[in-house]
Amino acid sequence: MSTARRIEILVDRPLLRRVTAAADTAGVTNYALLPTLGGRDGADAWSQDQLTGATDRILFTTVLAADKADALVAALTPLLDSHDLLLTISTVEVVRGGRF
Amino acid sequence: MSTARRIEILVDRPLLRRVTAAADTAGVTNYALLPTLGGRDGADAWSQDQLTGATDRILFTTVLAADKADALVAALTPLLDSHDLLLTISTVEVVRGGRF
Amino acid sequence: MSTARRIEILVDRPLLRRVTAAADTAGVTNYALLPTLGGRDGADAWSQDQLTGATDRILFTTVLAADKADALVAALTPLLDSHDLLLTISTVEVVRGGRF
Amino acid sequence: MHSCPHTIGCAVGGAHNSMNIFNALWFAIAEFKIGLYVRRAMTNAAATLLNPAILFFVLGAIAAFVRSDLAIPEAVTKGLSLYLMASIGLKGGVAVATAGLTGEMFAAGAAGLALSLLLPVPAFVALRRAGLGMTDAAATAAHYGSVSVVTFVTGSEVLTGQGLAPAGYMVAVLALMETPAIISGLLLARRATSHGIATTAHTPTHEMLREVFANGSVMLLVGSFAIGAIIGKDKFTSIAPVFDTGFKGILCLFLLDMGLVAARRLQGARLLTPALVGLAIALPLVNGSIGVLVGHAIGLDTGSVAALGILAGSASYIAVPAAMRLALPQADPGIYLPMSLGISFPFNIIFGIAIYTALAERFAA
Amino acid sequence: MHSCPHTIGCAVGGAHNSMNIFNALWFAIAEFKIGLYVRRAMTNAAATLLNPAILFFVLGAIAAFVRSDLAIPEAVTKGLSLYLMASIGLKGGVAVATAGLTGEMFAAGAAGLALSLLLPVPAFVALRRAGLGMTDAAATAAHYGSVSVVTFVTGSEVLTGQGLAPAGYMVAVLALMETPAIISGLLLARRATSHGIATTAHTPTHEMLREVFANGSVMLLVGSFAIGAIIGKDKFTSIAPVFDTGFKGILCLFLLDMGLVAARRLQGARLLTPALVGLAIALPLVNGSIGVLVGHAIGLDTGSVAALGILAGSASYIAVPAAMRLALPQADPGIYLPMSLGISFPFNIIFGIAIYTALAERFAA
Amino acid sequence: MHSCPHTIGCAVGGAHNSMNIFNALWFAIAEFKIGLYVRRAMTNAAATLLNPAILFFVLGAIAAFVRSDLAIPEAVTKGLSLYLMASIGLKGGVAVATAGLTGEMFAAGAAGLALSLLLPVPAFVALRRAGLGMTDAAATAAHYGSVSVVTFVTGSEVLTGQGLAPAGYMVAVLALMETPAIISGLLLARRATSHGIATTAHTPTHEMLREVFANGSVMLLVGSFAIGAIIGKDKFTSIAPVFDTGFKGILCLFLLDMGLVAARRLQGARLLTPALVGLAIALPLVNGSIGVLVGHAIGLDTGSVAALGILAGSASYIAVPAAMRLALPQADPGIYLPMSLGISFPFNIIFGIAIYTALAERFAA
Ligand SMILES: Nc1ncnc2c1ncn2[C@@H]1O[C@H](COP(=O)(O)O)[C@@H](O)[C@H]1O
Ligand SMILES: Nc1ncnc2c1ncn2[C@@H]1O[C@H](COP(=O)(O)O)[C@@H](O)[C@H]1O
Ligand SMILES: Nc1ncnc2c1ncn2[C@@H]1O[C@H](COP(=O)(O)O)[C@@H](O)[C@H]1O
Ligand code: NA
Ligand code: NA
Ligand code: NA
Repeated sequence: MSTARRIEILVDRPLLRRVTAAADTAGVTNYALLPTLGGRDGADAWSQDQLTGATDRILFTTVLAADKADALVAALTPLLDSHDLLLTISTVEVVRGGRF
Repeated sequence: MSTARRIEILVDRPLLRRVTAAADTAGVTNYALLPTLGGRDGADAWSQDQLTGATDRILFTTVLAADKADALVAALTPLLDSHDLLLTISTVEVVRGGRF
Repeated sequence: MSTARRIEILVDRPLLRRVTAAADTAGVTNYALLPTLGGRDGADAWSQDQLTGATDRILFTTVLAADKADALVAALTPLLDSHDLLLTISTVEVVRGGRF
Repeated sequence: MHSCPHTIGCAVGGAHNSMNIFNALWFAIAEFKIGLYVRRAMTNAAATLLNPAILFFVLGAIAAFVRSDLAIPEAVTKGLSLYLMASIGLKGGVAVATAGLTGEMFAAGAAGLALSLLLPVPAFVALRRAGLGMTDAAATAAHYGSVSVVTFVTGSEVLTGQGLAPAGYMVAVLALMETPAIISGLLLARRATSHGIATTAHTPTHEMLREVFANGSVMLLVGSFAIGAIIGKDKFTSIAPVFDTGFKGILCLFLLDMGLVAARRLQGARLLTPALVGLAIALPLVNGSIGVLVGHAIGLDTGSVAALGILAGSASYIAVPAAMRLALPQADPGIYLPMSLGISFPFNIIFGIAIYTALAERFAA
Repeated sequence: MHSCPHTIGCAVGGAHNSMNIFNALWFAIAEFKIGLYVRRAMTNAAATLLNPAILFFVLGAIAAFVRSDLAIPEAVTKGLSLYLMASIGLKGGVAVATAGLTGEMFAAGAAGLALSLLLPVPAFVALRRAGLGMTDAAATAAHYGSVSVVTFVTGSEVLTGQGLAPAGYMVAVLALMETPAIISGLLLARRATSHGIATTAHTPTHEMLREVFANGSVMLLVGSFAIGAIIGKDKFTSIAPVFDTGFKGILCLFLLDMGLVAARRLQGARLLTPALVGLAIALPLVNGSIGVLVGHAIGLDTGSVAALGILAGSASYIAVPAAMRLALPQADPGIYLPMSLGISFPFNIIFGIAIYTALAERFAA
Repeated sequence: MHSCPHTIGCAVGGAHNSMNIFNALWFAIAEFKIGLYVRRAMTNAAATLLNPAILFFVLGAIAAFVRSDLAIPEAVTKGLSLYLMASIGLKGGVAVATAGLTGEMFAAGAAGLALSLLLPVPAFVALRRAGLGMTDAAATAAHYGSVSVVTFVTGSEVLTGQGLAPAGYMVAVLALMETPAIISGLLLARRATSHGIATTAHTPTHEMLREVFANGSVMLLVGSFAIGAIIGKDKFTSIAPVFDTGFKGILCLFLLDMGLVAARRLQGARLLTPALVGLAIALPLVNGSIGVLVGHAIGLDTGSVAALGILAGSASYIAVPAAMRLALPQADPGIYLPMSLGISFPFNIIFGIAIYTALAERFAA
């Protein structure tokens, strides 16, 4: 067993391409995208929205080594600021962590 | 960076309104709802169930400051008891945590 | 409150039955399956894929006591090796943890 | 071709593994023999079983029992069920626009309301005798007071194919019968509570009322019915290719899925005792017979009498389960869903519709 | 039957709670009275309201306002909208293949392009006056320059039902009008930025260009149009049962969902002022009238004039919102979505189509 | 209009970037010239390319190559594919009910079984020569032994349009050919394992057997076929509006999606060498020719000969990939999916169907 970082970002669907591009830049080649049904963000309710695509959000999630995590956060910072996104980091144990 | 709490509750779809109402009560205005495909809960298998709506479950998830987390847990406690729900709390680091 | 382990495995849909069978073996009777929209895994992009079923992945997630967690990891180890899956473990606080 | 009933019999038999299947069969056969209408029911059942929609239902059940990975996406299932409701709502409304308001219509509505409110009571007593606790018995009884849209839809198709199309207003009766049983179920559970045996969750009353009156399927049925009544036969022709001509084909696809759903629900069932399996067949038969009797008593036409029997005999799997999950969380879905969806629903599709129709014809004769 | 407009009026009224509804109504009524075409518009509106598709829209809105749990899965909604686009694209292409290329077609295309590019400018000024910030005003203005596919589709159905089928090439005009307004909106926002008031996100230009030109709905509309033009009338007959005969019925189901979506969007709105509500009705009326004038000026047939009015009067809720979310993240979707989807869209469906048609007929007379 | 083949050529060419496209084209052209049936194939291909369903396939591919955000929800894709299977199953069964059991039917079934079992062997040898490891070669070979439902469906449409409708029992042959190739692929991989080169995952045998025999698409095809055979022509008429009249239109929507899927699969491909690209075209041509030869040898009618060629030439993307993921996890989906879905599938849709048909006609002449 070894430890790794788990990063999650709840991202507007129109911005998804920019988040995955940032992952590319940071050399992050493992991630998973989870769908959401909706939620609230301050005053606004948002929802799964395949029709307009505007209020749909996707949970970008990745498990990666600490140094990669730093690189990803750095690559994403401009986007986090301009589009007001929240990024969370937690530490997890990994079984079969040989790859980290 | 700062730390925050992440709370998750796996909730029956018919109860969802009551969970979000509890979030309102606790002043929690940021949350995301994730769909599930199914699972097991003791003896019962449950599944995504848009037809009857009865066995569908949704993952309510929120990232919030520690004091808000306590308020949310308090607001949810009656529901956790009456409907036998499980609530998990973990600590996460947050980038752009100015809002907490 | 008490603490518990949260285990997550991102599993290819064709392997799902084998993962839930391992859960049965380990006596794990509570788990939830979350859908994914897609992602990347090294060189390969994968996606929600109801048509061929081959590249669809599902997030198996469970919250359980530490000893059960060890049993589940043990039951899953052969599959993790043969099918190159990643398993993450984290520690969470549980409200209404009487059941653990 | 005659192997089909056998096939489904084996398939269903394969499911309640450790349960006493003979017990269940005994109930079925005993009930089946009551009355003089056995032969007609048999003929009807054979005709029913050659209906493509029913055959797709059987195919779905078989696929589930051999643990095939055949699966229809939930979104598609839901979409098809909305289509079916809009379609029968519209057709019912158009029929009423053509026929005008009649006294029969109000009599049928009142009868439906009364059946939905009252049928849970004897069901509750029987379920208690079969060993269920107060809350489980109340929740399950509510299912049998309410109705199954798909059973009604399939029954209408079968009746129409036999020249016994039920009156258009029966769709409104269907909508009326969806939710009153929820109230009865909750009252039964509360009565139990006041005896200190069970506790209902503190669901706000306005939540429950919305669940009951703004229920999605009720809104869609009533709304489409109203639209059908407003636009009438002429304007309906432009949308008839989708809502009328396509109906039987879509029903096939939907029943394929319902076969999968019903059989999988039965496979997961671990809490069903032989007595409960028996009741999941006996309650439809008794309620359906009561429905036929009432329909005959208030003077409906034969098709509508059969339809009221089908409604009374059917058990809800849409409005009621979600309401029970909300208001009676102690009630175990592992009991009421396998009973209503896993046993009573297929029983009604394969045998019940034919039986209630035969009974209605016998009264008419 | 005449209670329908009232019903939706109440329902919509029930939503902007604290907003000054009289203000909004005043706008509507004042505009409504302008000109001599009021009576014709009223007759058209009554006919529109007896259209089953519109009635389903009203049903969806009512269900949302009584907070029913009626819901159509997103995947089904998306599937239906793709079907509608493929269908109108094909039918437009087939019509053009039959009629051949005409000068009118290019004139209409150029007019559509110009309208999409220019209409955001006065809208921007009006929205600024109504109190919106630079970025919100620019983003919202872009919506009103672009078009709503469903409004066009519904309008075509209504026009065809009145013997005023628009020309086939209007589908191409629809596709042309989808995205230029996005560019106008961004230019308006950038001009604002250079004054130091707002900042646009650093979206790479090639991202934006793809958003604009490889937009999914534009590709599908143009592609289906091309396919229709290639295969022509004869080969279309084999797929006509799905893309033509089924169209009106599918439109009913889709508008049921759009009623839910529009009304829910309005319920969540907290940022709308009376002035914005008024503009969400006034902008369609003004833009729609401009569209009719332009269409008349370039010599289109009456149906196509009405269609250009409907296009100009409609507000996007597909291509534009996603582009704005990407390129102008500071613009609040809580403003532009309730305005375009929650108010302008239902207004156009229920009243606008009838008004622009009446205006087009008056010019033709 | 003649620019369409060119368009898709460029689009596909745009994808395998760094691969040697000339190599691939050489293969295609060389094969294409063999035999005297070139001209007929060209005419057929032109006719094929004016088929609306094929044009929608091309549209989907173009949208993917310009990186449009056009997307069809997975649930809808799955729903449409289930519809297509139910529809061809039913129609095949009805045709067999009308024609009765014939010796040809069993000969065709046996031929299909043999082809599915044996075709992976030469494919395995060729793939090894092209540089693939044991496991990848075995997994990929299995795909080419099995069949593509959509290629068959599209081919049937094209053949029917040319007055060469294949016999109804060919649907049963399709179902028979789905899974035996999986067993061949696993045996090839195991033989490799016993030489110590690759290891197969310890998948329980009963898991594999269910994968093979209770496979969802096989169940649905066989089940619908049986239902069609049971109900016969008369009872089919009531569901024909959905399962027959609507078929071609639905196929258009499905192929639009398949164009997107195939092209996106090719775009993501990084592991394809020129030799593999060549094989992804050569294997269909060789297998398809073998299929035609075998069909002719056992004396089938021309349409069925062509259909057997289409089946043999097609490559699975439903039953096999999921089975390989389970049983041969070391095999890289980045090889077998781009080959079968990204190259062979579009090649067959656009050229292969026309070629196998021309070959079948030549033999018949
Ligand atoms: N347990 C997990 N929880 C969340 N994400 C995961 C998990 N396992 C894998 N992933 C995500 O999926 C990506 C690909 O997984 P893998 O191919 O197994 O390395 C990982 O980089 C993570 O982003
Ligand atoms: N990384 C994350 N993981 C889980 N939930 C998240 C994450 N980011 C945001 N959320 C949820 O989405 C809500 C809204 O996000 P935001 O609008 O970015 O604050 C948050 O309050 C969380 O509940
Ligand atoms: N907050 C949560 N986050 C992730 N998974 C959860 C959560 N709550 C419940 N689950 C999963 O769902 C299963 C069933 O939940 P329960 O029936 O409430 O014990 C648990 O064992 C977990 O695997
Ligand atoms: Na009932
Ligand atoms: Na406009
Ligand atoms: Na093959």
